[in-house]
Amino acid sequence: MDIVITISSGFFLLMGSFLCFSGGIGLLRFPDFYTRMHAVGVTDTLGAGMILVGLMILSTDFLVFAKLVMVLLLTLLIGPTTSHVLAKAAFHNGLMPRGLSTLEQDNNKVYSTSNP
Amino acid sequence: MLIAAIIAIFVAMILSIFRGVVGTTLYDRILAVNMFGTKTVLLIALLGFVMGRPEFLDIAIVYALINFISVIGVLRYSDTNQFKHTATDNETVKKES
Amino acid sequence: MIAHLPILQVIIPLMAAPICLMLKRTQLVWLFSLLTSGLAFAVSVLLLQQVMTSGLISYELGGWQAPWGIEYRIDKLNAFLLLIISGISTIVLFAAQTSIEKEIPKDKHIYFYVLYLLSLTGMLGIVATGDAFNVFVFLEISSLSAYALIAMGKNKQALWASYQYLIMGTIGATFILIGIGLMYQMTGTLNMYDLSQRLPEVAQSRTVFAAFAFVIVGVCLKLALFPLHLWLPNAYAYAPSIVTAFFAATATKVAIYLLIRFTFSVFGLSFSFTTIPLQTLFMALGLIGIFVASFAAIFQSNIKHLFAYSSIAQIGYMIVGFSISSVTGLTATLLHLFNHALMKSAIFLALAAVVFRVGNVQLNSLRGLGRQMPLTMAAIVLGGLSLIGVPLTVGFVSKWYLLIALVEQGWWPVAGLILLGSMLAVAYVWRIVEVAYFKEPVGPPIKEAPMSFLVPIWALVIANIYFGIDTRISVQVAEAAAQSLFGVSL
Amino acid sequence: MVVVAIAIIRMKDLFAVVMLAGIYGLLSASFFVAMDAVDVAFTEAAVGAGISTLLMLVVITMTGRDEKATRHKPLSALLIVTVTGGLLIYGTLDMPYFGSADAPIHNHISPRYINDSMQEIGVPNIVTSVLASYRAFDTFGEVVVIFTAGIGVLAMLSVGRRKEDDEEIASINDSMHEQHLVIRIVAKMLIPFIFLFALYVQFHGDFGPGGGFQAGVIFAAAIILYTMLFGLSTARKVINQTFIRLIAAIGVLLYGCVGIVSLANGGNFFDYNVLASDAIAGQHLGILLIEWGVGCTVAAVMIIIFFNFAGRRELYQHNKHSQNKESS
Amino acid sequence: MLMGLLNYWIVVVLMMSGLYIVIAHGNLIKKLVGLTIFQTSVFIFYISMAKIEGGSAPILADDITVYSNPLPHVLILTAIVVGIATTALGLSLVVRIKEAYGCIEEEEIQQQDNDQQAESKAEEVA
Repeated sequence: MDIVITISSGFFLLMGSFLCFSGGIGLLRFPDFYTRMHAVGVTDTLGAGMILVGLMILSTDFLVFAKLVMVLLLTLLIGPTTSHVLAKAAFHNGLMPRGLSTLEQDNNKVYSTSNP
Repeated sequence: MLIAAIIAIFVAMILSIFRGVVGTTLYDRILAVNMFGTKTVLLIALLGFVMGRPEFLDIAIVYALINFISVIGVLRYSDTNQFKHTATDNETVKKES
Repeated sequence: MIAHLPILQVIIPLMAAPICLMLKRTQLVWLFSLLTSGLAFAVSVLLLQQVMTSGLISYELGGWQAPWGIEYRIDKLNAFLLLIISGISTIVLFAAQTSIEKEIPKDKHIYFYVLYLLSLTGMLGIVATGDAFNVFVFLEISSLSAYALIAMGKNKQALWASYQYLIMGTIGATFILIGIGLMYQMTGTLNMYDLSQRLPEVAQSRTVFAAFAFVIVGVCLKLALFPLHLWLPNAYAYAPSIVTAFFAATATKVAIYLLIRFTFSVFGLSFSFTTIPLQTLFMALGLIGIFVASFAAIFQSNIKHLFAYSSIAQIGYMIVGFSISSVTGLTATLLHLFNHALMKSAIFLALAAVVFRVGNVQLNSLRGLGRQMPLTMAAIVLGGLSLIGVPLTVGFVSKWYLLIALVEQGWWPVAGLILLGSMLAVAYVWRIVEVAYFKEPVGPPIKEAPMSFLVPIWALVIANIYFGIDTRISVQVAEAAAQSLFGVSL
Repeated sequence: MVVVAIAIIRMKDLFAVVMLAGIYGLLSASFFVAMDAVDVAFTEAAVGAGISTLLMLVVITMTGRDEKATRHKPLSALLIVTVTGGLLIYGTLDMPYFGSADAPIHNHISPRYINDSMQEIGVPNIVTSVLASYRAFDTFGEVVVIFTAGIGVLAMLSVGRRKEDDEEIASINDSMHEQHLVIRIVAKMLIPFIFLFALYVQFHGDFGPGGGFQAGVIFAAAIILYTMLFGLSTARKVINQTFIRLIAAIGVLLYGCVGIVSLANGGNFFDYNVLASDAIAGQHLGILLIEWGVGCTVAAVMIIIFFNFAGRRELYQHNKHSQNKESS
Repeated sequence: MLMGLLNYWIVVVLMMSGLYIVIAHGNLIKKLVGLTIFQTSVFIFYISMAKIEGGSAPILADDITVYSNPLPHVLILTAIVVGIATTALGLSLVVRIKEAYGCIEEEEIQQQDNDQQAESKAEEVA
C-alpha cells in the first residue's frame, strides 16, 4: 500500500513540476503575449492541479486533505478566469496577436463598430 | 520527490520574474505576476510538506485569494484610458516580431 | 488607582480619540478633548509628585515581568517631559476651537481633534515607555498623526511639506528600527533597563557601534538636528497654526528625550562619550546649527518660517548643553527644553491669533499691528525677548546654566559663540518689532484677538516670566532629573 | 530579490514598478515561510502583495504612469547609501552567525516564551500568545497606528457625496460590467467563501497561523473585490461610511476596554488573568476579545482607505469627463 | 564567516537599494515604493535573526523540540502594519499633491513653490 502511495504521488508531482517548468519556459521563450498566455494558462492549471493531487495522496490528516481540496478548487476556478479576463482586457485595449498586427487598422475599425 | 518539485517550481518562478522584468507589454507583466502567484501557492504547499508542518496550507489559500484579487484589481484599473495600449508599446512589439 | 497612573497617562487620550469619533457635534468634541487633555495633565502632575518623593515607578503591563512583558518606567526625566507635553497640549487646545474655524473645513474638525489626541498619545507613549520597540510603535502613532495634521493646512505647500516630512520621518523611524534590531541581536532583550545591563558585556563589538549610530541618526532625523533639518521649516510654516504651536513646543522635545534616553540610560555614559567622539561631533553640529539657522531666520519673510528656523537654532543650544555631558550641562538642556516649550508655544499661539485676524503671517502684513492687536503683539515680543535670553525671562535662566556648564569645563570659546548666537536672535526679533511698532498700519482696521486666544497666550507668557524670576521649581526638577541620569550610568 | 530590486530602480514605467513591488512582496513572503515565520508570511502576503499593490494602482490611474526623466542626484544619493550600507556591513561583522542556536536572542528572553507559554497562557501558537498577551500593548499600539492611518486618509481624501454624480458614475460602471460577466459570477461564488475563510482565520489564530489582523485584511479584501466588480456606489449602499467609521472606533475601544476591565478587576492593564476565575480561562477570554478588536479595526480601516481612494478616483474621472465635454 | 553572514549582506544590499530609490528618484510614487522595499528588507533582516538551524515554526506541537524565536515575528507583524499605514497615508498625500500641483515630480513641485515664493517676495518689495 505504501509503495503505491509513494509511486502515484511521485508520478503526479513529477508530472506537475514538469508542466510548471515547461510553462515557465514557454512564458520566457514564446514570441508574443497571446502565445505566452497560452503556455502559462494551460500548463499552470494542469500542473498546479497535478502537484496538489500528488500532495493529497501523501496527506494523512483529514484537515490537510480538505485544505488541499480547497486550494485545488480555488486554482481550478481562478486560473482559467484570470486567463480569460486577461486575454479579453488585452484584446479590448488594442494589443494585437502577432501576425495580425498588419491588420491592425481594419481590426480596430471592426472592433469599434461592433462594440459601442 | 518533493524536493525535485520544489526545485522545478523555483526555476519556473525565476523564469517568470525574468518575464516580469523584461515585460515589453503591460499584460506580459500581469501574466508574469499571476503565474508567480500560482507558483508561490504551490511552493508553500510543498514547503509545508517538506517541513512536516502542513498547517502552512492556510497561507497557500490566502495566497491564492490575494493573487486572484490583485489580478482582478490590476485589470479593473488598467481598463481606464490611461492604460489603453499605447502606440509605443505596439511599436516595440512589432520590432520584436 | 494611584498605582495605575503611568498607564492612565497614555490610555486616557488614547481611548478618548475613538470616542471623539462617535460624538456628533464639534463643540462637544472640543470640550471632550480639552477635558481629556486636562485629565492627562492632572495625571502627569500627580506622577511628577510621586516620582519626586518616592523615586522611580515601574509598571508592568499585562502583569508580566519586565524583560518578558512591556514595562512602563517613569523616572524624574520622563515625569518632567510628560508634564511639559500634556500641559502645553491642554493650553493649546483652549485656543484650538477658534483657530481652526478659519483654517480647516468644517466637516474635518472632528478628524482634527481625533488626530490631535492620537498625536498626544503617541508622544506620551514614547516618553513613558521603558521598552525599545514600544518606542518605535508610539513614534509611528505620533508621526502618522503629525503628517495628517500638517497636511490639513490650507495652502497646497502644506501637502508637499507633509510629504517631505513623511519620507524623512519614515526613514528616521526605520533607522531606529534597524538600530533596535541590532541591539536586540546582540543582547536578546528589548527592555531598556535590561539593555543597559547587558550592553556593556558586548560594548566592544562593532555591531553595537552600528546600532548606536543608527539609533542616533534616526533620532536626529526626527530631531531636525542641523544637517537633517530640511523638513522642519516648511512643515511648521504651512501646518495649521494650532498644530504648529503644539508641535513646536513638544515634538522636538520628545526627540531630545529619546536622544538623552538612549545615550545616557541605554548605552550608558561611558560608552556614548568615551568610545565615540560624540561630544565633539554634537558640539560642532549644535554650534553650526545655531548659526546657520539663526542666519536663515533673519532672511525669512514669513514669520512662521522665521520662528521655525529659530526652533532649529534652539535645538542647537540644547544639543550643545547635552554634549557637555556634565550634570550642569544636562540640567541646562532640560531647562531649555521646558523653557523653549513655554516660549515657542506662546509665540506660535500668538501667531495663530494673527492668522485668525489678518489671514497670513507675511512680515509686511504685520505693519502697525502693534497698535491694533497690542496684547497679541506684546506676547510675541515678550516671547522673542525670552528667545534672546533677556534677564527676567525663562530664556535667560537656561542660557545662564548653559554658560555656567561651559565655563565649568573651561570651554570659553564655545561660551562666546553661544553669546554671539543670542545676538543673532536679537536681529530677527528686532525685524518683527520694527515692522509691528514703527510702521504705519495698512488696510482695514483689525480688532484685537478674541479672548479664547488671549487667555492661553497670556497664561503662557506669564509662565514665561514667572519661571524666569522664580526658578526654584523648574531648576530643582531639572537638576534632580539630570543627577538621576548620571547616577544611573556612573 | 536583488534582481527585482535593481529592476525597480531602473524602471521608468510606474506600472511596471508597482507590479514588481508586488512580486517583491510575494518573494519576501515566501522567504518568511522558509524562515519559519508563518504568521508574518501570512500578513506580508495579504498586505505587501495585495492591499498595498492595489492602493498604488488606484493612485497611478489618477496620477499617470510615466516617471519623468528628471535630473537625479545619483552621486550624493549613492554616497549616502554606500556609507549607510558600509556601516551596516561593518556592524554585521560581529554578529552571531545566521541560524546559530547560541546567539543571545535565542537564550535570553525567548526560552520562556517557548517553554512556559503553554502553562501560562494555554495557546499553542507562541506568536499569538506573545502578540496578544506578553506584548499586548505593542499590539494595541499597532491597532492605534492603523486607526490613525484610517483617520488620516479620511481627513485628507473624504469627499462629500453628490447625488448627480452617481448616475453618471453608475453608467460608466455599467458599461464596464458588460465585459466582466465571467469574473462577476466567479466572484459571487468566491466572496462567501472568503468571508468564511476570514472567520476561520480569526478563530484559528490560537492554533495555527492567523489572527485578528490577517482575518481583518482578508475580510476587507473580499469587500474590495466586491467593490471593484460591482462599483463603489453599490458597495457603499451595503456599507456606508459612518457605519464603517463606527466599527473602526469600536475595535479600538473593545481592545482598550479589555485592558480597563482588567484594571477594574484589580490587575494591571491587559492582565487577563483576572478576567475570569481561572487564569488560563482569563487569558483565553482576553485573547479572544482583543483579536476581535484587532479584526474589526483592521477590516474597517482597510475598507475606509480603499473606499476613499476609489471615491477620489471616481471624482477625478468625473471631473475629467466633464472637462472633456466642455472643451468639445 | 562568508556563509554565516552572507544572508545578512544580501539583506543589506536590498535595504540600500530601497533607500537609494527613496533618495535619488524624483517621482513621489516611486519614492513610496522605495520606502516599502526599504522597510520590507528590514523585516527580512529581523526574520533572519529569528531563524535557528533545524528549528521549526513557533507553533507548539508534540514531536518538535527546536522552535525559531517567536519574538521577532511578533515585532515584525506590528512593523508590517505600521508600514502599510505609512504607505496608505503617503499615497493619499500623493493624490492630494497631484490635485493641487498637477504633477507628482519632486522637481516640478519645488519649482512651482519657488515661483510662488518669488512672487510673494516681489509683492513685498512692491
